[in-house]
Amino acid sequence: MKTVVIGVIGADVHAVGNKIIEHVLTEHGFNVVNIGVLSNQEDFINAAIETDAEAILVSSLYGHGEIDCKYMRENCEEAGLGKIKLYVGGNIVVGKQDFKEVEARFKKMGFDRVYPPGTDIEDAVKHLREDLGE
Amino acid sequence: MKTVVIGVIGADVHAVGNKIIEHVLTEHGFNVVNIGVLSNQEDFINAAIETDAEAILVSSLYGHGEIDCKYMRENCEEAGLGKIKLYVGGNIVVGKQDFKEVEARFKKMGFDRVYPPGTDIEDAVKHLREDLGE
Amino acid sequence: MIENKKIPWEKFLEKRARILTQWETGKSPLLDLDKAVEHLRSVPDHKNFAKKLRKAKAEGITMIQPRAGVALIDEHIKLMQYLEKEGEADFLPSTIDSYTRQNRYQHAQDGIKESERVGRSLLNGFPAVNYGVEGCKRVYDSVHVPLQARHGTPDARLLTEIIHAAGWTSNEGGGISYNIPYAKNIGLEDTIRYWQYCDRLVGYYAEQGIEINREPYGPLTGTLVPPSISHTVAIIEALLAAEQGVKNITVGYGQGGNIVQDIAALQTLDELTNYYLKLFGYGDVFVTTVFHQWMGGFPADEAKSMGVIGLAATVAAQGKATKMITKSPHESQGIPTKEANAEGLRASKIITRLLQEQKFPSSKRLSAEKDIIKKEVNALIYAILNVGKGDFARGVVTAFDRGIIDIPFAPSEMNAGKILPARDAEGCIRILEFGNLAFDDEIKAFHKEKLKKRAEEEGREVSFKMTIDDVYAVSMGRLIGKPKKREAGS
Amino acid sequence: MIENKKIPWEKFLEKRARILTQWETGKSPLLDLDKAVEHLRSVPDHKNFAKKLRKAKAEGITMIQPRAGVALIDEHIKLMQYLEKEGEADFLPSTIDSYTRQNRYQHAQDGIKESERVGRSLLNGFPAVNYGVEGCKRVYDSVHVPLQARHGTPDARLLTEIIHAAGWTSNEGGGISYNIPYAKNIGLEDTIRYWQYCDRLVGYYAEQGIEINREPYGPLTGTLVPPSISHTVAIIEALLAAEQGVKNITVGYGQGGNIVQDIAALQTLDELTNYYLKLFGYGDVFVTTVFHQWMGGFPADEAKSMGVIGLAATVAAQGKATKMITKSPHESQGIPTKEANAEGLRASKIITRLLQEQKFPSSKRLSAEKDIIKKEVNALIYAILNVGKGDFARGVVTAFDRGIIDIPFAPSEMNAGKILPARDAEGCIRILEFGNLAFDDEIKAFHKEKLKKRAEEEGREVSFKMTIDDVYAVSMGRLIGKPKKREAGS
Ligand code: B12
Ligand code: B12
Repeated sequence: MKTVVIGVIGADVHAVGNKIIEHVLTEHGFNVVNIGVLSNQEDFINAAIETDAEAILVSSLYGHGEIDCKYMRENCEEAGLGKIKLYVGGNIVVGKQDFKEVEARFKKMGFDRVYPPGTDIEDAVKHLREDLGE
Repeated sequence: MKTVVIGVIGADVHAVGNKIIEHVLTEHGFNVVNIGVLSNQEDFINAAIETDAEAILVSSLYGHGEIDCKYMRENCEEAGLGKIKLYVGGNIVVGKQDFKEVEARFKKMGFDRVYPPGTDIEDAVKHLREDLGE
Repeated sequence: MIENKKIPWEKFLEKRARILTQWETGKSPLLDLDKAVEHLRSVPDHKNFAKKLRKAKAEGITMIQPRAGVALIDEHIKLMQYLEKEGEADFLPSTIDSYTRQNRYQHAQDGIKESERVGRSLLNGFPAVNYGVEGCKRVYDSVHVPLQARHGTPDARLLTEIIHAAGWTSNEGGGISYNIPYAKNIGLEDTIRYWQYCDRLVGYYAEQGIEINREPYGPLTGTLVPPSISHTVAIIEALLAAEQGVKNITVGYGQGGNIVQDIAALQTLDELTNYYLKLFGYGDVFVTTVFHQWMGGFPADEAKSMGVIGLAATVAAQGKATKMITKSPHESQGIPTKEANAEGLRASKIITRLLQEQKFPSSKRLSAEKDIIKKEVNALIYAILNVGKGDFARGVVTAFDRGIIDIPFAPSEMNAGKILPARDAEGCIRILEFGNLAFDDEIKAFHKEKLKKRAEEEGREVSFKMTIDDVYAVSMGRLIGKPKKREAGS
Repeated sequence: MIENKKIPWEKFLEKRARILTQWETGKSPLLDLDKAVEHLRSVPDHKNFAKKLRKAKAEGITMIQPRAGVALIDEHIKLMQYLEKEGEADFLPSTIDSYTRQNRYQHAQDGIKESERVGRSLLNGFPAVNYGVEGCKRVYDSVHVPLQARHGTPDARLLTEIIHAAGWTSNEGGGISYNIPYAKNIGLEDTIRYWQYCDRLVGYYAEQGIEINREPYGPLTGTLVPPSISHTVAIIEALLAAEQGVKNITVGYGQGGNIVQDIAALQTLDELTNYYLKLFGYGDVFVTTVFHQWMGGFPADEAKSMGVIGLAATVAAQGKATKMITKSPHESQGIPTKEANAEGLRASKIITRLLQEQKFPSSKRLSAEKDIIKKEVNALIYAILNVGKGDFARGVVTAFDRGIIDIPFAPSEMNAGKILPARDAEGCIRILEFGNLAFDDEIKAFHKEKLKKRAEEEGREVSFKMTIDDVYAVSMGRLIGKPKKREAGS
């Protein structure tokens, strides 16, 4: 069973999507470690280390995602999580922006997968299977 | 009392605005000759000649205004109405178009005043006073 | 003299032969009746208007349909496909241009040519007659939902022949509703005859086991029409159609603005039409309703127009209209782009679907509004039957002539044009001047009382000024027109 | 231990001195209470939130207000002016950014700087504390309608001091409603104390003859919250505010989706709040209501979002909400541009104005829905009072702790999180799992019965899956979530 860490980053309290993600990933046979809302990068990284997780799914809904996710890849590497998969989704920037550009910005920051608003979490399941192997 | 001819040109049956225009112009002291809907250029011109009108207010709502108003100025001149004022208003072209362009097209066709959709007819009253003198 | 009597088949065929010569496309071999029947039999259920309406009514869902049509067929097909896909339209129209509506096929032909030349549609609709059965069939083949012709044509006989033979399974119109609001001096007898012909054709197809939908045009002039008046016209056209053998009828109503009155209107429209059809021996006709989003002047602002559309959809869904004709944010400006049209559709769609399990609760207030509509319709129907000496076709001609029934703001000289509507203090459409309208004193007193109350609240007299103010009101963002201070004349 | 008792003035001043040191803008001379009183006295009636609400309620018009706020003050002012002029907003907000909400003023300062650098707002709101009274006053001076701070701040004491001193005459929030949906592990006792402080300040101003409006945040998590639960929170926050001397309170409710339930909710919210305020001795408080347009996940499509907005406005106007918080067509995507925000406003505006003379008729169906809400609220209020041994402040802390009152989908650990809501066959929000919610068996049986009916119609068991499907439903264009066939895990 693959372990993944999920949570909502920064001063963000949007809890609904997070609960749904936990439910769906669990249903799909993942070992889900949910650190909940109002989590910072350290919380994500510590949880991943402790549970030997293979991927971190960061949610950011409230618009500060761009600030909150800064240097997350670097911080993972420093913590020895060199190969961990980093996904981010939700409403990760302020306002309605061209998603192609947003995706490029976050990829440059080291995220492996970047999702637009309202993504069906089933899409991420497919990608997790691809990226982590069955 | 100044006489003006009003009516709705072409195969157009939009009667409501026409009734309102008659009401308002009459209230403002004009002698209104209303030839009603489904009127062609001849009807307008004949009415103007018969009543010695100083202006013709053409309404076109249904979108064929551009076709229906073709050569109207020329036809007036031929009928000896060289100096008559020609106004046109309503929804005079098909679809939502840039009004500046539409106005230019109709002015080129010899209309003195061209009005966009939903014009308050009181505006035309002001212009009539300007153009015809008090 | 006109009669409400099924046209004998031989007589129909005689007329038919002449009608098919009105324009060259009438010569198409596809207009052979057996060929047409064969093609119509091949129409699958999901593309059959009548059948899809039955399904919608059973499920209690309000279906959506736009108005749309352009001059050039390739553009028209793209438009239809766009509205189906991006607009999520449940039904598609093809709105016919105004020259075709006036049987000016040569003008329409010129319009097509001119449109080709300038590269944009100079016609306000699709000239179906000029494109003929072959063209209309191409349109039919290019979409996956039922098609209907929507127009305003007093004499739509050739048009009707063409569209049905092409597989379009619904036709809007009627001898009254496509005359009084759409013509100036065409006789009612004539238009009733023309539409008896159209209905007879549908009746013939019905005899061959092919169900085609017919839709009397409900909103009439779209401007402050009291529900009882449009209901009466709809019911009479339904009766006339049923006599010719039509089995699937959609009666219509244009949004008035007061929600309770609108819901009452939708419910009574269904109830009364069924009642009278049964009463006069047409119990096997299947009735559905169509609600037209606000048919009067729209606000210039697009966002506000979307607001009006949202309000309309909320009312239609709660009133359980089977179908709704949608407007677009461009309404006040001109024929909408396909994008704007699809926006109106999608905004409407989500509302009808969100509300599909909900229904406006019954209440005393609603019952009262339903009762007055029923009383009024009964009075009008009875009066028409009376002057027609038992014949609705004859009756309605006389009734219009004498103003026994009368439609506000109509261009037609066949219409008395004596009545004046105005809103009451809650925004319900009432009547200010009755002309010769066949209402008894009790009904009249009700209207007067309601308008008096409004006038008092506004501190003015009950008068035509109210009507004028009401005509403008919605485009100014209000339902009830408030007194406007106008300077007096020069 | 926490108590529902008016804070003695000296104690308040003591606390105040400390609070004003939390960030440098606390040192502003404009925070001198006499200066603030003087400025607030100069606020004209049309810019006073409380007074404009009184007027709206008297006229029966539903006022509109957007959410909006950006990082940079000049941009924020432009935004406010745009929403007033082009959006026709009756009231203006200033939505506060999330760092300020968490009292992370240094983060907010960084956000301002970074926003200046990149030339676009990187904060999700206006950092009012960082701009201080002087900045907030500039905002106040630049508009012609009343201003309110809207946020989600557990400890908003400094923010509150600043905005009121600047002439903003309303503040949203409350010790429960700005904790449970907005925090993870901040104690309820703490937030209630913080908000008692905010209310006490308003009470002080009231003593000086200055009426300031307070608005408990109604929709909570915005996700399938049964009306009785949000009503109970609103009523308790109203009682707590009244005890501190607040005289003008707007209680809120977030659109649920079933129109009858929503109208019942709006009517009972007004009735019950007034009832309990009077019952507990605060008869002189003026109560108004605010309806929040759909607070759950929006559809991605802009036209559909406009549809949702139109439906919401239709309900609010018929339910005679005094105010409505509007959404925009960008809702599902992100903070709206000013244009999109204004579109939502204008669509809402025309609907509220078209319907201003209309009211949802009373009916048996509506009464039934009102009755169940009242029963439930009474049960909850009584239970809270009971565990609080007569004190609402104490009671509510214990009640949350024990799950006697419980809010679905809340992030806070102070909340039991045991209840699960789901829609019934008509789309009304009911409860599936009650946890420890203080409902008697009769009420529970009612909910179970309703959900059983839906489950039967859908041919499935009553379960959490329904809740999940309902959470998604509106964004997928339906109100009631239909079973989605998901493949089982790998
Ligand atoms: C009501 C209405 C109808 C009614 C008309 C009933 C009747 N017999 O009067 C019905 C339903 C029958 C109808 C039919 C059609 N209509 Co129509 N109709 C409207 C609608 C909704 C309101 C018109 C109205 O009464 N407004 C209220 C009056 C008071 O305002 P008004 O007419 O604009 O006139 C005022 C001003 O414009 C101005 N004005 C007018 N003329 C002039 C002239 C001068 C010189 C001046 C100074 C001012 C001026 O003063 C008037 C008084 O204030 C408009 C859209 C809208 N405006 O919201 C569409 C609209 C005019 N119709 C339209 C169309 C296409 C049709 C149809 C072809 C198709 C259809 N939809 O079925 C048929 C045409 C039939 C025909 N042969 O003419 C289009 C025209 C499109 C375009 N130009 O691009 C419109 C704009 C709708 C749209 N967006 O598609 N329609
Ligand atoms: C409900 C809601 C709230 C509730 C939240 C209650 C709670 N505690 O959970 C309340 C009212 C409290 C709230 C508050 C705020 N909100 Co809010 N909220 C919403 C809303 C309407 C719905 C969110 C939701 O629950 N959706 C349903 C769930 C199931 O979907 P979801 O969250 O999108 O998650 C799904 C997918 O996105 C995806 N997903 C999510 N994360 C990830 C990660 C990965 C890796 C993958 C693959 C997929 C994925 O899967 C999830 C499950 O399907 C959205 C707008 C919208 N979407 O319509 C705004 C929205 C998210 N909020 C917004 C804002 C600004 C705020 C506030 C700052 C201001 C305010 N409006 O008061 C505060 C912020 C408070 C804070 N500090 O966080 C903005 C964010 C703006 C931006 N990014 O530009 C939005 C977009 C609204 C808007 N257009 O302005 N909000």
